[in-house]
Amino acid sequence: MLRILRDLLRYNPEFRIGIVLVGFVLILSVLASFSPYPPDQVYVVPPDVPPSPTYWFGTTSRGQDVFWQLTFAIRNTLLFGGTVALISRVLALVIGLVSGYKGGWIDRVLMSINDTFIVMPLLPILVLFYFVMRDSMSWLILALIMACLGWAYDARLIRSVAMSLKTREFTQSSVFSGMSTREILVQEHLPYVMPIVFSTTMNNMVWSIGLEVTLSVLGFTDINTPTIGGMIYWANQHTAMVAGIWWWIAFPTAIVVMTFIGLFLLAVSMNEYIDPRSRLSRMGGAS
Amino acid sequence: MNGYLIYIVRRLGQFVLVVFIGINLAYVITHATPIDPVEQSISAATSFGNTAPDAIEQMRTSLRELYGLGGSPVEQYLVFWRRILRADFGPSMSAFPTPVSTLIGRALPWTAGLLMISTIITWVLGNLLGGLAGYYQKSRGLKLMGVIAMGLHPIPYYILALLLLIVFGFLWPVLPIAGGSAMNLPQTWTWDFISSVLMHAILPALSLILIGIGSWFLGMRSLVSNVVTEDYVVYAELGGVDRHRILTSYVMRNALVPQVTGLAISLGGIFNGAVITEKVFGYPGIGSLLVDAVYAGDYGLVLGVTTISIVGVSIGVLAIDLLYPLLDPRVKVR
Amino acid sequence: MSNALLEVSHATKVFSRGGLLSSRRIVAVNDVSFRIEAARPEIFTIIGESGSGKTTLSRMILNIEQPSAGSLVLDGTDLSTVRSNRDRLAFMHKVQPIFQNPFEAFNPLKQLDRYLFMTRQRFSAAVGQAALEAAVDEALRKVGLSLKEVRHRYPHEMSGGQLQRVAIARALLSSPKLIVADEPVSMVDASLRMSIVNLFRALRDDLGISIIYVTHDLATAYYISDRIMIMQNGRVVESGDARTVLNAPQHPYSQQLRAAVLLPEVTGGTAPANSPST
Amino acid sequence: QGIPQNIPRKELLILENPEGTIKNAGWFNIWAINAGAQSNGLQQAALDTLWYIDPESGINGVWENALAADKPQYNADFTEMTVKLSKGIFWSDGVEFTAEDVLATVMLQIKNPGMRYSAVMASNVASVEAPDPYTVVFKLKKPNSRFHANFTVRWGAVWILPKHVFEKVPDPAKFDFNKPISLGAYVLHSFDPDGKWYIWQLRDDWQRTTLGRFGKPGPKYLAYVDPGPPDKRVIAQLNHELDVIHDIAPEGMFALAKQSKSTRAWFKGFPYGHPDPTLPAVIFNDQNELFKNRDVRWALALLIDIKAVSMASYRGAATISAIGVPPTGTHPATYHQPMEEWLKNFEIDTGKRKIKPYDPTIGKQIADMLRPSMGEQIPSDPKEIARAFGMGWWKTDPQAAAELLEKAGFTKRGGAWSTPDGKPFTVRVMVEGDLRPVMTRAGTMIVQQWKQAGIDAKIDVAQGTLPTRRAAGDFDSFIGWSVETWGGHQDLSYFLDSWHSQFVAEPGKSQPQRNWQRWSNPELDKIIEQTRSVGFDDPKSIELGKEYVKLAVKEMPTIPLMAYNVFTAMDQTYWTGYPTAEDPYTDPVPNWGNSRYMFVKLKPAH
Amino acid sequence: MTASPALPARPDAAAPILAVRDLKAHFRTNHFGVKRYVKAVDGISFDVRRGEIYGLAGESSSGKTTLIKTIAGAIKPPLEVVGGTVDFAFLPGYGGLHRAPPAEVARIRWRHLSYIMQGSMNVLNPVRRLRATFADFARSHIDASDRQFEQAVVDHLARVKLDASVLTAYPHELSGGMRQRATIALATICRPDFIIADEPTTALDVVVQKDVLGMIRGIQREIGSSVLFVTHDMGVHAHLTDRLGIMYAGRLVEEAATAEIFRRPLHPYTRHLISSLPRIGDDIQRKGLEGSPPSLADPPPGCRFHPRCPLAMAACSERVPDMVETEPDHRVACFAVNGDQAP
Ligand SMILES: Nc1ncnc2c1ncn2[C@@H]1O[C@H](COP(=O)(O)OP(=O)(O)OP(=O)(O)O)[C@@H](O)[C@H]1O
Ligand SMILES: Nc1ncnc2c1ncn2[C@@H]1O[C@H](COP(=O)(O)OP(=O)(O)OP(=O)(O)O)[C@@H](O)[C@H]1O
Ligand SMILES: [Mg+2]
Ligand SMILES: [Mg+2]
Repeated sequence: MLRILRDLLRYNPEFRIGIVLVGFVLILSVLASFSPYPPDQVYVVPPDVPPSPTYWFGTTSRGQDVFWQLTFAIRNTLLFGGTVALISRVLALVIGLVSGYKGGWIDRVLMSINDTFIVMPLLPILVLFYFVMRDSMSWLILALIMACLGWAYDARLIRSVAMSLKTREFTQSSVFSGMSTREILVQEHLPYVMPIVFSTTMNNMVWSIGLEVTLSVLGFTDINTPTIGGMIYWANQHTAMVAGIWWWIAFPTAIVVMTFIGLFLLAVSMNEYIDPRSRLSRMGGAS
Repeated sequence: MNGYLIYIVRRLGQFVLVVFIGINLAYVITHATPIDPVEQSISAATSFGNTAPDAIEQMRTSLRELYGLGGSPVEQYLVFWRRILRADFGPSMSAFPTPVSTLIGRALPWTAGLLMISTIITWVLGNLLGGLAGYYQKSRGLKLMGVIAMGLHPIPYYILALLLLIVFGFLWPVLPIAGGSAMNLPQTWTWDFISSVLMHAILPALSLILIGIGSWFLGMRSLVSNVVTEDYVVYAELGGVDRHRILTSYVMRNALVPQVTGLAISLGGIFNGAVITEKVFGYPGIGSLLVDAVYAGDYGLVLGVTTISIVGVSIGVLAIDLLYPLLDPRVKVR
Repeated sequence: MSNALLEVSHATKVFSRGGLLSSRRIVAVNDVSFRIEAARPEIFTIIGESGSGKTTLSRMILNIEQPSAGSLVLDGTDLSTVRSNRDRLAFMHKVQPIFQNPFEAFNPLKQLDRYLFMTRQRFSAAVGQAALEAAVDEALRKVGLSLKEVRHRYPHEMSGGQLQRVAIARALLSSPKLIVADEPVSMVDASLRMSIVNLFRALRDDLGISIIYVTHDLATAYYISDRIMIMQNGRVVESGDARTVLNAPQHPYSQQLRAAVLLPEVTGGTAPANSPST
Repeated sequence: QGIPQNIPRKELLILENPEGTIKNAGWFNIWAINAGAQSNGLQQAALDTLWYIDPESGINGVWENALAADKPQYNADFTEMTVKLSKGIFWSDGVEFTAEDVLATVMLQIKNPGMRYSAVMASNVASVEAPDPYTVVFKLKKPNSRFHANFTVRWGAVWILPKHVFEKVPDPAKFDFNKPISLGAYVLHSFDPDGKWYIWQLRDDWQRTTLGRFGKPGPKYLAYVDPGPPDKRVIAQLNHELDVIHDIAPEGMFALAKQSKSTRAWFKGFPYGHPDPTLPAVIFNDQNELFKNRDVRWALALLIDIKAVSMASYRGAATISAIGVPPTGTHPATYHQPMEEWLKNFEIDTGKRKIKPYDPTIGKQIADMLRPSMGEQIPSDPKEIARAFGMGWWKTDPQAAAELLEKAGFTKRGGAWSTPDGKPFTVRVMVEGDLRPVMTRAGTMIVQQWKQAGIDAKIDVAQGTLPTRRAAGDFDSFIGWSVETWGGHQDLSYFLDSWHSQFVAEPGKSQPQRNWQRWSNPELDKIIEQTRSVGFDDPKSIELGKEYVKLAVKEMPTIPLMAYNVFTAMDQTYWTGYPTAEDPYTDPVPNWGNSRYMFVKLKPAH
Repeated sequence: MTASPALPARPDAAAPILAVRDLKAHFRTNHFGVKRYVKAVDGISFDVRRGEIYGLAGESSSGKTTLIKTIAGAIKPPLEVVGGTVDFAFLPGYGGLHRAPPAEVARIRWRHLSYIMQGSMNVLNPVRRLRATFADFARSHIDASDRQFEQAVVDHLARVKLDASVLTAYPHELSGGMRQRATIALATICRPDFIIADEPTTALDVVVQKDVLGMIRGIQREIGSSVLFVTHDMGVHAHLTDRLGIMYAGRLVEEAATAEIFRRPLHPYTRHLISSLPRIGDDIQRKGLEGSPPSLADPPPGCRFHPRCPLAMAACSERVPDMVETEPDHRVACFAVNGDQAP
């Protein structure tokens, strides 16, 4: 394991940059625990101060320190996006692989369920959920709902790959090696869909975080919990963009962008690692 | 009977089932809204002037009747289906007595036009870039493109849209920043109108494209990275087949199959509209109609929009399933 | 009447090929019947034109493909009734395949040895890592490989012959009653080919394993088979005792086949012009 | 959309339509309920009714006889109202306006239940007659001294419809009235079928409208547009594509003030915004067990630091009010100033001691607090400070608040309050979210202050559900208003009448408008009943109003916070003569019916 | 004649069309915890003359495919050319496709040099009908109208006994043998100067195989192409190839005219190979080689065959025998045959 990590670090510049970016964001989110200010209190520092040695990322028009606010926000947002992605990935993988591999009526039933989820329009549902749940609509519940609504498309994608994997002869070899369906799906087909899982995971996170921001911009947000969307919501409420408080928006955006560029680079290098054909070839010209 | 015909029939059955369940779910969900359309209307009407409290009680009763909220839930449900089957969504409550279909009919062309074009451009560009990046994995330029696409991808849409707006509408004001066409220009098929519509669509479309490319890019890149190691690609390379050909007909063509599914679903999804785009750019469309309807508790309108979108997406999914054997000849229809 | 290990009766497989709506029917296997007795293990060779349905037939025997008509019964169980996981496992305990195309037979993302270990674990009461490794190594040695060479290797790191041999070793590991070998030695040199063919014979004689041997190599077929079946266009054109059939083929196609065999010797008549500079 | 094609910019005034995009754009029948828009210029440019009362000092005094030639004449017991109509007023299609139109307006509403004013008319009017073309006599079902208010524009009113159009319409509820026949000075020129803009054109015969008597309106064209989110409104005005912004966030206003030389707001400097005669407050659900006790309400009030609330909500640009009357229009002179002494001496009993909670210097404190950063803009004249920032408010007094809570049986354990029955003292503060950003900001600040005092306060963003929940009493407390006044007139019955306990709904049932706090009080009922029997302009109504104020201070059924300041930003690049604090001839806020008086005062800039 | 790395390429007609000199191609992997070094081709020299079919046979995994890939320029990491040169007459001066500029390589592909990969039934694009595949590979090299081109393809397919209808089929709809024939047709349609074929007929029945071989021979005769042909089927070699090279464990051990090899195999491995061939009607028991094939990761020192060689001598395990031309056109690398030429 360590060797693999070492080799990845040594031979894979993408991995290096990715680790640095993601590491930075993670450290930032860990820092939240050391914040000198409680995240939901306003007017704890002078408002509208541009980035300075005292306030690295400046302060908001609500008298909050952008840096510390951001530590909470990125932590919550990543947690949120991660939860959505994780749950919906599991659903998408299980349903996609099983449906594609098993075929027949299982496929039809699963795909009917799947299609039902695909066709349901998201925004009104989320908004209505919000209305019904009211202030008990925490980020976790929102994450669960989004996870339930966010797996279907990817399940279809995975199914389509699984369907063609099923026709590959090695699947038969595995069957005749006595592997159970679960083992075939997990050990034989999963690695094949892994790159897709990586990319859909990221897409899913971007999607869920984007939707969280969208809901925030529309005003459907738990304004007590700082998230990236929440920060943008408040910045928006204070017309930060035209009021010239750019740091209120620029830093959260930059951090989100950093996170995803980092994740992207990690995924690229991981894909290479998963496929031995490309993995083992890395060294060829290099040494 | 021909196997494919059996398949089509089965698939159509599934389509009908999904649409039926979907619309029912939408019905249940929209009726679960705690917003009372009558209360909403009263609040809107009375905020414009002073209305005596006793009069308001009267207003409540007559509105309830007017909006067809009388009758048992079962009756209401049956009325709903009877209407749907006649493709009639009834009157909107927040714009009573205008029919829901009129409201949707106004908004839909804008939405469809903008989203269809931008979705397709996004898809093409995203897949092209993703395909190139997956095929020429070592190319620095493409890596950079990838990072850019990925960097744009997670930018909160609202921020990007606003940024574009400030840049092209204020700092360097070359593009219109609001509306679907120039003010006071009759909506007729004149060149003036069409060019104005195009000009107005540039920024909204650009924002959608910039944000959207990343997702297709990412998907395509990973799909392609699976395909490039296949023997037929290696062989085509050794066979001196035109690089361009290899990229398109060998690599992309094989990787594209799942992406086409995605495109179909996205195209079906355009009936959902793009609320934030519509809000930021003041672009007419179905997204704001929908959100406003939700606010107003106008379930007639919400259901109208959702039904159309459910049918739209279902058709997208159906089409893709029926065409699948064409896209991937290996897949047998069962 | 004795028990049949495999009873194929009137097996037929129809494919449709072509466009979406207009499709052409292809009868890949047409009314094929034969049986292999349980009491008398044998090497049953299927030879035939390329595209004559040999692979399709093997796939039906392996229950990967369902027949469009006819039935296949293995050891008393109709294959169409094998559904539950337990049935399938029991079925695979009896029948093992060696696939035609070694490059496709293993997951390119996975190390080869896991198929071997897996097969052994699943189909025999495996006791301990050491015994497991010994068994795998033994099977590999039978086909001229060793665990050392195969361990932690990926399919793309192996030559075609090596892969074919790994596939054979894998099939051996489960000690089945029937091996369906679809051109198992097409990519192996003559010397090794003999070793493997001899191995088949040993399996038959010592372990009582029957082998359905699909091949184009008439010489090895002659060398080891008990019975032979010649297919053309999905139909059986001739079948019977291998030596009889091959020595004196009756059907025109069989005769054609027999005549087309290239002898591994340079005879005067067919000797190529040996002077390149002319 | 930019600026309209083919219309000279110099002749055009572009205003924000605060209703945004009108989904049912081609609907102009305002008498049908909610089918179309009204702030799209319809009620400012094309509609008219009998009277106007200005929220500020008025173009020609507060009271304006529009279609009526005179003030309403009531009989002694207020069961009959006679109206004399102006002569020489014409509809835009050349038909003369007469009493028949007023009759038609009333009768059509009564006949068609479900139309916007049908309930009001039906419940009040026994019959209506026109003895001659310029006289209308209303016979009322019961005495009502304020019946004319229905035909008096504060913001909107019962607008008069053209009889000659509507009499031909089979079902007036389904008639879109497109294109509208106008009674105002403008006619519809064109509009966007997608509801983004409306353009109105000055009538050639503008003299034959009620606006005619003030001279020719400046702008030949009016465009009411949907300018999009606040940031975009700012950009649009900086680009001189939006002359009047209805409202933006305070920060947007500051940005405009800083970046645009030509932008003008109500106040020349801080706090810029126009205080609407509405009074945002913390509105308790007084039927809720927890808030039935006035000591609890007072305790919560004393925990509020209004300076921080003013900062959080308006960045200090708020006009505070300690009493239940908005500090705007003529009200400070009528109520706030005369009552200051009483407030200073007002005492409450905390159970342990008596305190005087009123601090008259808070307005000044806010001004002082802002001066370092805002400098010159902050007035130093006490009068101006009072006008801009308000006068006094309740001193933050956690000690007294704790005593009051203890008096009410609450206990504090480990820094957290619990109710008399031992549960945590939880208060949800409902806000509307981004539909009313400033209220939301105030709410979060108040929650923070209550939390710091050991109360389990939570913000509850209701968004679109607010009207429904407000009506159903489905809240602990919310930030909103149940006090709205004429602004330019002392009469408080505009809101107060509906505070009568006869209208308070059972818990769980829908509450009729206004008395959201569901507060019933016999003393208040007495005041209201007395008000009903005195005339509209009767000075006695001021006395009754003061009684109400005192009662509301003692009982604290809602905690008044401040005026609803609207940051209307006016661009002087093309037009000058907007109403401002120096020349307060009307309310500049463009969705008010009154703002039509602005048109006649506007002059081209060059 | 000993293997000398520096044979000057002579520009006359008798010059070989392909000259391989001391070619060394190794698999080298050291990454992600995997460390591997396989000397799959380890010092091979030979010529292919104009108009000649050169056969390669040898033990499975002796490096034939690797050698062929190196020659055909299909070199991808971890395969690395460690040394030696590959000179085609039509691509002079670079010493191998892997060293030539891409444009040059593109120029010669299919027109001068075509390649049939091992596993040739898998090399067709699964979502492309064969007609399109033919167009992709050959259209640009054949100067004809579309109609003529199509006709040429159909005619050519007929030579491998494929019906014109396969043009409309997708690869998965064809049997392994049909795909293989299609690939062969694909590689030969442009009538290149040099055809490299790696076990192209494994999935063919003997009847078809005979036709296909006839076609290859025919094309080769018609245009004087040269062919490098790998197969394990000695019958094929006997009937098709002019000269034959035998490989064992990464090295060439014997090379001579095919007839000569069959008649008089010199190297012990070759001898064994020839004698182990079964024949129809012949019931003699035959045996495979004793012992296991050498691992190329860790090959035995000296002559790599010595652990299994019946003739092994002391020198065999110490030094590597050179290829020595024992007779004209017959080279062999064996101390037992050539005598120990050690100084
Ligand atoms: N999935 C399929 N769809 C359509 N046709 C098929 C399919 N699989 C096989 N066929 C057809 O069935 C026939 C028999 O094919 P099969 O693979 O069984 O031949 P085979 O005897 O194994 O040939 P070979 O010796 O070349 O491997 C062929 O004509 C082939 O084209
Ligand atoms: N990518 C790789 N990494 C490491 N070793 C490899 C790789 N590819 C092939 N080898 C090894 O190189 C050796 C030669 O393989 P090659 O494919 O050239 O054999 P071959 O002579 O073509 O055999 P066959 O006749 O079985 O096809 C084998 O031992 C094989 O395991
Ligand atoms: Mg086959
Ligand atoms: Mg090989």
